[in-house]
Amino acid sequence: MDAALLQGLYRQMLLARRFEEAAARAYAQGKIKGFLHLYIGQEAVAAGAISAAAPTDYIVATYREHAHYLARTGDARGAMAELYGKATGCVGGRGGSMHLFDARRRFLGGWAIVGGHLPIAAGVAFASKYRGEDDATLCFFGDGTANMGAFHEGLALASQWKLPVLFICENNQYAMGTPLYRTLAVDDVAVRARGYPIEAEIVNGDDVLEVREAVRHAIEHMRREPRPFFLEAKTYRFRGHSVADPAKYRTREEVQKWMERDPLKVLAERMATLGITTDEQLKAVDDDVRAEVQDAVEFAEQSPAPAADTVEEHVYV
Amino acid sequence: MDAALLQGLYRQMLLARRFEEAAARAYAQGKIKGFLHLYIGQEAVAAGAISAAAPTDYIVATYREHAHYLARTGDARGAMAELYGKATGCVGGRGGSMHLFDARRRFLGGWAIVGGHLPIAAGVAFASKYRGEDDATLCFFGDGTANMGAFHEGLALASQWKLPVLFICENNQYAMGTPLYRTLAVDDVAVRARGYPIEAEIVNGDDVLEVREAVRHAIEHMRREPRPFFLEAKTYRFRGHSVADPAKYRTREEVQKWMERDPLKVLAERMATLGITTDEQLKAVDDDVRAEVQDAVEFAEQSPAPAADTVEEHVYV
Amino acid sequence: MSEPRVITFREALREALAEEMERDERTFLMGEEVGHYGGAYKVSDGLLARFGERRVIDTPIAETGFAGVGIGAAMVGLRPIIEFMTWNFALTAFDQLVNNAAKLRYMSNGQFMLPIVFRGPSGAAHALGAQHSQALESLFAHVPGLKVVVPSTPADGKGLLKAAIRDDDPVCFMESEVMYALKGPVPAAEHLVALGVADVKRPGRDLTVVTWGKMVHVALEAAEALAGEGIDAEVLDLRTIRPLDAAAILDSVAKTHRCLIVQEGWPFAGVAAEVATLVASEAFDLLDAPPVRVTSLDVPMPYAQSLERVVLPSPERTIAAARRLVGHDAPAPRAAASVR
Amino acid sequence: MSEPRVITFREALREALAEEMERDERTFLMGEEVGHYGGAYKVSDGLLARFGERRVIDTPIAETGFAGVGIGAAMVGLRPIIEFMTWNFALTAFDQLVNNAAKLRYMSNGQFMLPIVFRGPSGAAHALGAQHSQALESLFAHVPGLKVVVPSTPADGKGLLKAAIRDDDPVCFMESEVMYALKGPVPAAEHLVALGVADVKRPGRDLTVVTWGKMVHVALEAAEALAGEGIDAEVLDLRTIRPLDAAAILDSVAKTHRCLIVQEGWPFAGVAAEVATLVASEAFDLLDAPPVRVTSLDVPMPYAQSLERVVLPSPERTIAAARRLVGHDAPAPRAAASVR
Ligand SMILES: Cc1ncc(C[n+]2csc(CCOP(=O)(O)OP(=O)(O)O)c2C)c(N)n1
Ligand SMILES: Cc1ncc(C[n+]2csc(CCOP(=O)(O)OP(=O)(O)O)c2C)c(N)n1
Ligand SMILES: [Mg+2]
Ligand SMILES: [Mg+2]
Repeated sequence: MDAALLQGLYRQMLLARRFEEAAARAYAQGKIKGFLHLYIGQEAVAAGAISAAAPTDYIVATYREHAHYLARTGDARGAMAELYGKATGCVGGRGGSMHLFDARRRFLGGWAIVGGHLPIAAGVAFASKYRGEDDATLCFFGDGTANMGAFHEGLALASQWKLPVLFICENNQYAMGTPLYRTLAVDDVAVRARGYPIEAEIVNGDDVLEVREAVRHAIEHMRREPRPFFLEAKTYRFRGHSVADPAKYRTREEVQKWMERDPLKVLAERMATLGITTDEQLKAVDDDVRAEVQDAVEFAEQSPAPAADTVEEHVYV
Repeated sequence: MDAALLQGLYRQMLLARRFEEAAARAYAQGKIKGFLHLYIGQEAVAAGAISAAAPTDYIVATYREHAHYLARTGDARGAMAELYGKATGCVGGRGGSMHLFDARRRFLGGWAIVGGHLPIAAGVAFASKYRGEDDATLCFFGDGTANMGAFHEGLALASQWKLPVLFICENNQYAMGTPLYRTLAVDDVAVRARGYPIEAEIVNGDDVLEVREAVRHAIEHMRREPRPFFLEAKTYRFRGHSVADPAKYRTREEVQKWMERDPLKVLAERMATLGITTDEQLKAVDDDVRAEVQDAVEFAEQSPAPAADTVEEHVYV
Repeated sequence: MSEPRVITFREALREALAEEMERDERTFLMGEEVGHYGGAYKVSDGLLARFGERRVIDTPIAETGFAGVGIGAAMVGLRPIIEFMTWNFALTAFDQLVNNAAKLRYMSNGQFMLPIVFRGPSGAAHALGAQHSQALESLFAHVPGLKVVVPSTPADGKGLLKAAIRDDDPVCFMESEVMYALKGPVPAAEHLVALGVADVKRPGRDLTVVTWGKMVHVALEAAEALAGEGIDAEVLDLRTIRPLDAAAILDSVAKTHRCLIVQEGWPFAGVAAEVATLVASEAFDLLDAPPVRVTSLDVPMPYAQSLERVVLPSPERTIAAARRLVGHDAPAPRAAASVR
Repeated sequence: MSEPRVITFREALREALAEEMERDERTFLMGEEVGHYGGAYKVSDGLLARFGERRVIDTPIAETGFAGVGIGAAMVGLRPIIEFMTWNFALTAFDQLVNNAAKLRYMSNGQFMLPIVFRGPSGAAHALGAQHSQALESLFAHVPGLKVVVPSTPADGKGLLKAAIRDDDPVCFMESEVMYALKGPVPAAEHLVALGVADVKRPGRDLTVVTWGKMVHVALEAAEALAGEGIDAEVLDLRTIRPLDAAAILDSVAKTHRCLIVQEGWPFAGVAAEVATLVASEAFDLLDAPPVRVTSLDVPMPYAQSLERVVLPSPERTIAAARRLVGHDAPAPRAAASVR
């Protein structure tokens, strides 16, 4: 077991956690506006999956994409400044929390209409295949997305055309206030994939290594022979749907139960058992990550807002 | 085996066949305009299914719905006059071939955007359940519809809410010029239904009794306990997608092979073997049906076109 | 009994829903989070407890699906109220509204009525970005067969929603996130506001400001400021976009001879252009100046407040346009997009 | 070499597709029946044989799916041409065009270009009924981020389609079933028509008829008849709806002082209203009469020819409106719907 790998994943997940905790504070202070969807509790999915991909593989995500953006770009400053709506944000303050992009690093959003980005991800994979390139496309979405027509059409075309896209369903058990069982008559979203048919696997989304392994294996296949895969990662969001949501629809017991599976806790314990970390080291990583986040916050706070006279730029080329 | 039943089904199918042959002639003479989608070769599906339903069960169909309309309403005059675009048509000439309706007889269209009517049919079933009525809704659509988002959402909601709707996929092997294998990566459309999950059955769509039996069985269940069913009827259209389509995409051999399964031929032979019909009797039925169709044609030809000054009526109540 | 109480826009809409569901058992509410959660914006809070799961139905995320279910249910005599969490998401069900709901009555030769209301918030809130900030009434109002209602006050919200629910045609009812907490007097007794009837929210002599929905408040604020300068603006609230109360617009313009239209949405081929065209063609000889539009800039909505602020119509832009219009000294303003 | 041959609109579009696919390997054609069947209306006939299945791709019936696939492919540098069998069906993909394609460039702060063309026939053919006869350019033109092109001749069809394919923004390219067989001269040599530039199809002094697409031919026929009565109409073909060539419209109206707009689609908040508003606000003092619209009646399209005929704008209705406009004796015509 590669110590550096585990330590890297731990740091990645912790960065996402601390970044969002800071964002939540800034939101409470009215410094961040609009919708803010936190990924806290789900960090193992983005970290594990994106760590298994090459930097040249494409990432397509939802409005709950801070961790994915950080995992791919490492750009805490650009992300925080974007949440602050500053000109130095990764999309100049035009996108906001739900619409992060980094074309150069192949991070393709940041989409906020449920399901709409699945066909788009299939299209990115289509382009790779069209060009004879072996890049894979990772498409993240939630459990609540499984009933959207765009989900169906995206999977159907990916299957029909054997497109190298990995659909990663982040099953955090809820779509806003709606528990999955109230909107899905089957137990696993993965069951749906089989009807296309797309090879599907279910993993413990709170185990970063299990996620990473499954994604590595899928990408390996996709590179050899283009075709879609479907991964369902069972996880849980510790916070509300967005910071505005008190999440009263869940019992304290339920949340407690899942918090015992906190992916950071799980990984820290594993690293301890493996003897590749100590409390001091974990503390050091935390200090380091907090410093990085603090730097991003200061950068965001000191950055200028986009100038009003640029408002009509970038509607068209 | 009930002789009257078979004879009735035979007459029903033959009426649809002769009706459409007459419509095709009228189209060739420029008396019918627009799109004309013939059902010739598929008659056993509509006849078998609708004969198994009560007159109070709802029918929702596509633009290829002449046979369904006739099976439910028996109104050859209203249908032919509608194809002619006459004021005496079943929808006053406003709808045309693709949009036949008869509210009183619970024939709810006649829809021409692929997939769009599946959620509508689910909604009709929703209303029955809401009112505590045990009527079933039969929803007909083609194989090419299986990749539409509306198909997915219609099935998902019907399953989630246990709505008494019977989805009947008329798998005639083609969507316009596209053979099913080029758009469906699984062998049977029915496979898709299982992902919702909806109980699905596959029948020989050219055997009117097999269709009838499957629908009877499904409706029986639905009345006892509301829930959706899915039926895939394998059949074939002998003509082009619409009368404008030469259907060059199919080999003569393929068409020949299927024509041996002509549902009318199959049923006539069965009736003969059962000794419940003779060539003379079949001839007599044909004469009778031709007369009915001829009457409808004359009715249509002699009917007036809708008056121009009514054009703004019925946009709103 | 019937003296008005002051309640919020949200409460007024909830009363309309409750009263109509009480009144007609065929009416039900369906949408994402409308039940157990009480509505993403709490409009339907408490209705599940009151009416039960049969009539307050939480849906999966499947707008095409549940919009279609509503249409089917309405075809056979129910009176569905379909909530879109926001109208932005209704674009995934656009086919159901435009190709099916708007067409059914006509293509069935009047055999079917389609008593269905599609409702939810439309337009910008604060910093919700390009996909969540669209004012979409112009798209739906373009389509014959649909009716479009955009209320501006709690009282109108209640009265118009009740009228929409009782209407036998499909109605697109567009609310506003930022107005849900707005307070105003609402009659406690039965209160209905007929569709298709505009309302003078502020009488005036010097110019007519035609507007609707959230923009009514922008117009009223501008009118107050203009009054200080001796410019007396009449604020005409359309309330219903389709059918349009053309007579009310023309009557007002016949009095003021000047017409300013304030619309939240994009300028190109919007409702404001329809109103401007109506005025220009029907009241041409009565106009002392060309009709002027104040609308959002012709851009997707940016997230940053520094940008969003300049995109949306403001009292300032409205005041500036009104001054030009009344003065009619400055050159006639260029297309709406550049009216700042 | 470059002297024009007379070919059909269909052939002209096919040439544009073939030339651009020849020229740029990143360009591909995707849609229902575009390959093996040669296109539902045979526009792409022969392209599969020429370019192979890699670049001429038959799709399942899944407009949201393949429109989205096109958007994704364009995001990473391909230049897709997505055919909608007709634009009526594009309404099932409306979310992809309006919420995604139109927004991407802006919300990514210009990081992405979206060089994609969505094309197919729009508008009424003959007796296709309410769901298959819609002229939808006004819906798409309302949305910033999209470009909208509606050609009227084989030469423009070729030149505009080539320009649209080379354009780096999403373009909605709207053809017409009834024009595919229309013949006209088309340069054999490289032929490009810039987006955003209107074209005077017939010069005239007495009034300006602003129109586009199929209606250009209605306007030209009307103009011929009017010439017989001594009314000299200028027919201005917009060609591109968005961006709109406002200068060309205003220049023509500055000359004629009268503006008639002929639009196939529904009147309410359509492109015709935008043009009328532009003229009324920018050329108010130059107008001798209010701008007038001739559009389809405000109804879903009926199937019966006896009704369809009165719904669509005709040379007769155009002539009648032009006479009233020039005479300006009769009362200014009421809203477009009632201009018969
Ligand atoms: C088409 C559409 N409908 C509704 C919404 C509002 N909405 C935003 S997120 C969300 C819940 C999505 O749940 P899920 O897919 O499980 O993702 P999660 O938020 O749990 O990560 C909803 C209903 C939307 N953005 N798009
Ligand atoms: C959304 C949509 N896309 C495309 C079309 C054009 N179209 C009409 S019928 C048809 C083929 C449908 O095939 P299938 O579902 O198998 O039914 P069939 O015609 O074989 O009975 C197509 C593509 C349409 N009407 N609606
Ligand atoms: Mg979820
Ligand atoms: Mg078929």
